[in-house]
Amino acid sequence: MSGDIFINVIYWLVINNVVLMQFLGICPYLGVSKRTETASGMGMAVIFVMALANAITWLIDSFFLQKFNLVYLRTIVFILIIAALVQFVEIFLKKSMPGLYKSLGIYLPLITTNCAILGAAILSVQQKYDFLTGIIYATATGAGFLLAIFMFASVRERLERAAMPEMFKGIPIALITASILSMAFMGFAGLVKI
Amino acid sequence: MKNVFILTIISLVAGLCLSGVYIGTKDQIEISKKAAFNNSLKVVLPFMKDKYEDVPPVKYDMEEVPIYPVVENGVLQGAALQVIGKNGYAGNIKVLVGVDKNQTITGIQILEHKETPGLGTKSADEAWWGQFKGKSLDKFKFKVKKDGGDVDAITAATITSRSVTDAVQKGLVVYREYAGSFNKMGVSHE
Amino acid sequence: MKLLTFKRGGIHPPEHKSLAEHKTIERPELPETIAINLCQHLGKPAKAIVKAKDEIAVGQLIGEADGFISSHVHASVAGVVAKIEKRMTAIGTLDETILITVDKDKTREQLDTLNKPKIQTIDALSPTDLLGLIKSAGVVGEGGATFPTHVKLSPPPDKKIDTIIINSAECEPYLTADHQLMIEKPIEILKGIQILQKALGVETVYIGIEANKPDAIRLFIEKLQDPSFRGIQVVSLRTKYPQGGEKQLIHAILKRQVPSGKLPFDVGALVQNVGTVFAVYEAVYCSKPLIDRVTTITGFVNKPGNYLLPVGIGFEQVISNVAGGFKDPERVREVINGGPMMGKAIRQLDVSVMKGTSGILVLSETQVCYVDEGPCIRCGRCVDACPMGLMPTNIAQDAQFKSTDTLAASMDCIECGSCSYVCPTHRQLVHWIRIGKTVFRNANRSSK
Amino acid sequence: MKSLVITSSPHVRSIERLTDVMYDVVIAMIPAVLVSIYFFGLQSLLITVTAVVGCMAFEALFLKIAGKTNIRATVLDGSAIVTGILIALNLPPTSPIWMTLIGSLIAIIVAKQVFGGLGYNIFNPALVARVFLLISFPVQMTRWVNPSFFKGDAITAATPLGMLKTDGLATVSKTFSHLDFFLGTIGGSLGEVSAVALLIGGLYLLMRKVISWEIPVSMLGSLFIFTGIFWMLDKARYADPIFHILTGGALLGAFFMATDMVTSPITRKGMLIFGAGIGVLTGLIRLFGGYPEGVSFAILIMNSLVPLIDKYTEVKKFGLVKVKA
Amino acid sequence: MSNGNTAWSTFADGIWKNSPTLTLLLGMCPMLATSSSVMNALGMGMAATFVLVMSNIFISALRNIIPKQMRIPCFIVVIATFVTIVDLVMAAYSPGLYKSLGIFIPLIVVNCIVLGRAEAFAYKNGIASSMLDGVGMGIGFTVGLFLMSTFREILGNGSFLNLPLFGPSFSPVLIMIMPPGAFMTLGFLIALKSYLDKRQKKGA
Repeated sequence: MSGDIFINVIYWLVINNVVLMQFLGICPYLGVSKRTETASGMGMAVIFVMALANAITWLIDSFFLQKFNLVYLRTIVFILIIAALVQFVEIFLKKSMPGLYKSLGIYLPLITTNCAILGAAILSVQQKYDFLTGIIYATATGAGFLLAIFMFASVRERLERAAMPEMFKGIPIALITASILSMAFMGFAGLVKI
Repeated sequence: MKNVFILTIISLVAGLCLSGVYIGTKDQIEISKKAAFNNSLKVVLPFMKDKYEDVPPVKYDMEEVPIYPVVENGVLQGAALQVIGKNGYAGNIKVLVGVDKNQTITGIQILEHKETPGLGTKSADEAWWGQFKGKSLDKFKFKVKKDGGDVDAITAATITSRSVTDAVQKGLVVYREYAGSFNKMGVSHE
Repeated sequence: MKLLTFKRGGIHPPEHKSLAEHKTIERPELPETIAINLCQHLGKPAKAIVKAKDEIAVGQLIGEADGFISSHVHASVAGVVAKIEKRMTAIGTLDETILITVDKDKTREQLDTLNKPKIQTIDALSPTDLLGLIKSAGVVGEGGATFPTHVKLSPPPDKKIDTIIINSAECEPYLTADHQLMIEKPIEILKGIQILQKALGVETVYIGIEANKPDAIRLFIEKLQDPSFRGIQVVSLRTKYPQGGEKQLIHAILKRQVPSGKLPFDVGALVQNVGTVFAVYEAVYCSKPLIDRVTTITGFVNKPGNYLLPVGIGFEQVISNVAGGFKDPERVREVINGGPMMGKAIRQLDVSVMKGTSGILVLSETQVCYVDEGPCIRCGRCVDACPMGLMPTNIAQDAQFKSTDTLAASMDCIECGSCSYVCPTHRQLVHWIRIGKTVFRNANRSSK
Repeated sequence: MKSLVITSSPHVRSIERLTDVMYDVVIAMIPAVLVSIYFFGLQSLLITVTAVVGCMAFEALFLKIAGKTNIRATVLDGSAIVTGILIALNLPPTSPIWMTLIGSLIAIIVAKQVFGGLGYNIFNPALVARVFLLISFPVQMTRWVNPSFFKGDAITAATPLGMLKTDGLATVSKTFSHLDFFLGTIGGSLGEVSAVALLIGGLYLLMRKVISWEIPVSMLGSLFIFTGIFWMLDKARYADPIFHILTGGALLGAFFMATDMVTSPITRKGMLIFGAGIGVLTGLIRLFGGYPEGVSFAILIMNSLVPLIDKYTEVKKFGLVKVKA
Repeated sequence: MSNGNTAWSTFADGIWKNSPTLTLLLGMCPMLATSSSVMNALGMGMAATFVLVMSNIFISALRNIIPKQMRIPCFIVVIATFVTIVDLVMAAYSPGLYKSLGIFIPLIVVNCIVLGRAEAFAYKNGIASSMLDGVGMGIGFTVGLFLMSTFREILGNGSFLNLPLFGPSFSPVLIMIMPPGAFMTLGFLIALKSYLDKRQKKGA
């Protein structure tokens, strides 16, 4: 089983990377990647919220929605949970860790609309992962996000100084870089088979 | 307090609306799901007349193979088997294999896969899997040519071809066993 | 003998020294007028103490040091002050300048007496006396930085100096003035070293000479057989630029690294240029102020060589009358005050020789390669070449994009030019780093 | 006299220029190109010429559209030629012309010019082109022929690594000897077949100081160690480390592509880390991944990490040691 | 604010000038994920347009009831309701499309376009103009998707709306229907848009 977990983690981390292969969380990926510091901050925040959200939505899903045959309310319930959770985390951070809040605070509201969080939560219950696997899945997916955004941010600092044609500056070149990164990550295809 | 109240009201209305839509669409969703599967079944079992027996999966070599036998007047006409091709290029490949009573292949369908688009996915084209039609275990070597068999591999996708070929062969083997036990005991729903 | 050198970076540009090498030091014809800048040194400009129409003698004090880091300026000729005005200097600043109409006969006469030694030994003089003599002679570092020598010789009391290093590396291509001075005046230089030893109370002295001057090395080893020169050793250094950089020289000889942002005396060392040592000798033994210096005039001129030039003589004069003129005026592109690596290109020829003018280099169109800057191709040659262990291309880019947070490193740059020299896309790295220094200083000032 | 020019110091420059560096790389690739012509005939010359001309043409076209002025100088600076030859060396000898041209287009436009041209690209253009083609045209990109020596028909064949992936080690050892890899009498892309030609080129580059030893040594070394460990664990299943170094463009990557200055770290320490990363990733993909060959992917991934490596391997400043009192 | 003229211009602007994905850079996840075939793209575009229009209408209608502090959760509830309706209807009547769009149908909830328009427009404007705005934005989104998917499908699969365009000898550029192709196409499309915008500005 532990071997399976390892293989799955590799799969979620690089082979089926949440950003580069699944296109989840593109907005923060492009928006919060101008500096490595903020990127890693955002990545950490995503891992944290993703794992937490996954745990809570899993519990709600199995002990409430499935029990009362309300699975069709999944989307609406999950998004409300995530929104509330982010609010809660924000308040919590503001009070107990002002330093962290200062660096992550502005990204937390963005996380609500980060489709990777909701996506991971829904996919996790759709794939019928058990509670623990779900959390590992969410953490690995979040780590995949961190990996992608961190690598990308360090490249982007260099791009800021490049003498590229005006029309490619900003988002276009970021997307083209993401494209090449995603090509490179395709080299991992078949590394593990699940 | 009033704010929370409004939110609750809105949520309740939304919930009610949704249950309405859900009840309205529930049956259709089931029908669609069934139809999709039935279409696949029809492709692999051209002789089937809209009816198959609902039987538990067959155990074979540590795995459970779902089987959908077609029985007419107590005689087994053939079956569709849902087999897993191991070691595909990027993971397992779920294949639906149709076998007739002569233990020859009548068709296959790729149900689930993670293969490379445009390459491994060619295994889903009849242009490729057509070569299995009418083949049986005794007259056809279910191995790709590179491994000394009779199967033409998809160009540049040997691994996918191998995996699918293995699955098809497994389907035939499982069917043979099932047919053996069927002839002894008849259709079993247990 | 093992050749010493500094550990990191450095380059080997073509030397081009053969043009002026071993040319005997000549004393040129005196010009009609002379223009002496009042800021010949690092620090505050001297204050003029003469006025127009004043008659002056050779060696007369005409500019008085103003403040602690400043230095006296003396007349290099006899004559009459024509006027005092702001003029462009050879290092590109605009400074008070005293113009003197030269009285050639008088000058010659007075120079002869001035050049004669007045004392035979320095036994009777105390360190304080020596420092006083050096200070009143207006001696400054002749290597190019022109730091007032008496200030350098008075380190803060808590810094103990244990070694003196005489910088005779002359690592700049083309320049041969120090080399020729060593060949012609070895005893005077050694006597000058003795003055430093006594002034600082330091026994150990190393004379660092690059291996491309074997005759100088041999000569000094021979002269050092005399037991009266105690504690002095010759060290031969590998020919590598910038061997003559203070921090590099200290590292090469003493294996001590001057910490970032600190000065040589922080590691107990003091570096003096060999020309300065000669000036110290003249100041003490002849009571002669620093009014002339050996300068190499070389490059695209008809008569390259080493000349003893009076401070204040015009570049135009020097090139056309002393060095035989340009080879082909049409093809001249740059005239440089100093060596090709660290010297300054001058804008016009009517500037005058200063105490720090170690060379006048004329470059033709074939020697100057002036091309547009290309993009950095990240080849890393500048990183390999930097003797200070910096990443020149990064600093330059930070300067270009004004991102001040990483510019602190620029303050360690010694502007030796190694990075720009090796850059295959001809990026003006030193130029950008200089801008970076200014940006950094301004940012620091405004944040304070 | 004309007026004097004022430039910032230093006033003399090394004679070595960008073009010299680039043309040195071109010279170093000549042995590999010649070998490919010898083995695969004029087809490989055609591919090389197409790739080079394609690169230069696309570069000129882009610069023209972007309204740049010094098009001629930029196109002739040698970098497009290097990219072109590298693309060719990475293609199989059966590559159709249109595919070669698409490769040039991707390399020059997508991987180089939109980033601002030479010096600003993050990824090695030739490798972006190769990976793009490999993913897009897997059939054409894996159609190998045996070296024909100008005689007889070219027989379709597999690369040793491809054979290893689909047929296992036993078949490979039956088919090839190490001498085959060394001389290049194997199937493969134009530039990956002959280890000896690549070594000659690589040594030339090292001698001319165009590249430094750090990247090739650390890359090949880590590949050797990585594959060596698995070989020691199971000699029947994993190929020996020498096999891995001699086959599949490991040498081509180590000497010509990983060492591309623009896309590799500046500092020596950084180069060592960069090379080691490539070696390990290559081994990982070759032994366990879906693709038989991993050098291109490994280099691209490490390319993206270069800014990070640079950041954490800044050279130590002179004078940061403690003062000895 | 809500006279017919401006409403009409917001509608027209949404389609091309302020194209949500190409200029405002919103909603890029579905743009990238569902543009590998024209069919998927149109399905996604229509689903998103439906949600946009309906949620705009309802939020505009309820704008006097929804309290300011609680508006975001309310918006989310309204939007999620319509998303779920789309989800259920699609599952029932178009199972093929439903399968290939997968997770991106429920993810319309967090599509920045929908929430953005609710916040920026519908909450402040009347029902009619909000509806027009929703239609404009929805069409703009669909146009962007359509452009991108046309390019990707033709190059990457050699077909348009699943109809093969070329003979069997054509080798499609497979990468175009894979993730790298999505990023690349969108990058060039946005660059092209900004180039055209700039040229228009210069011309005007």
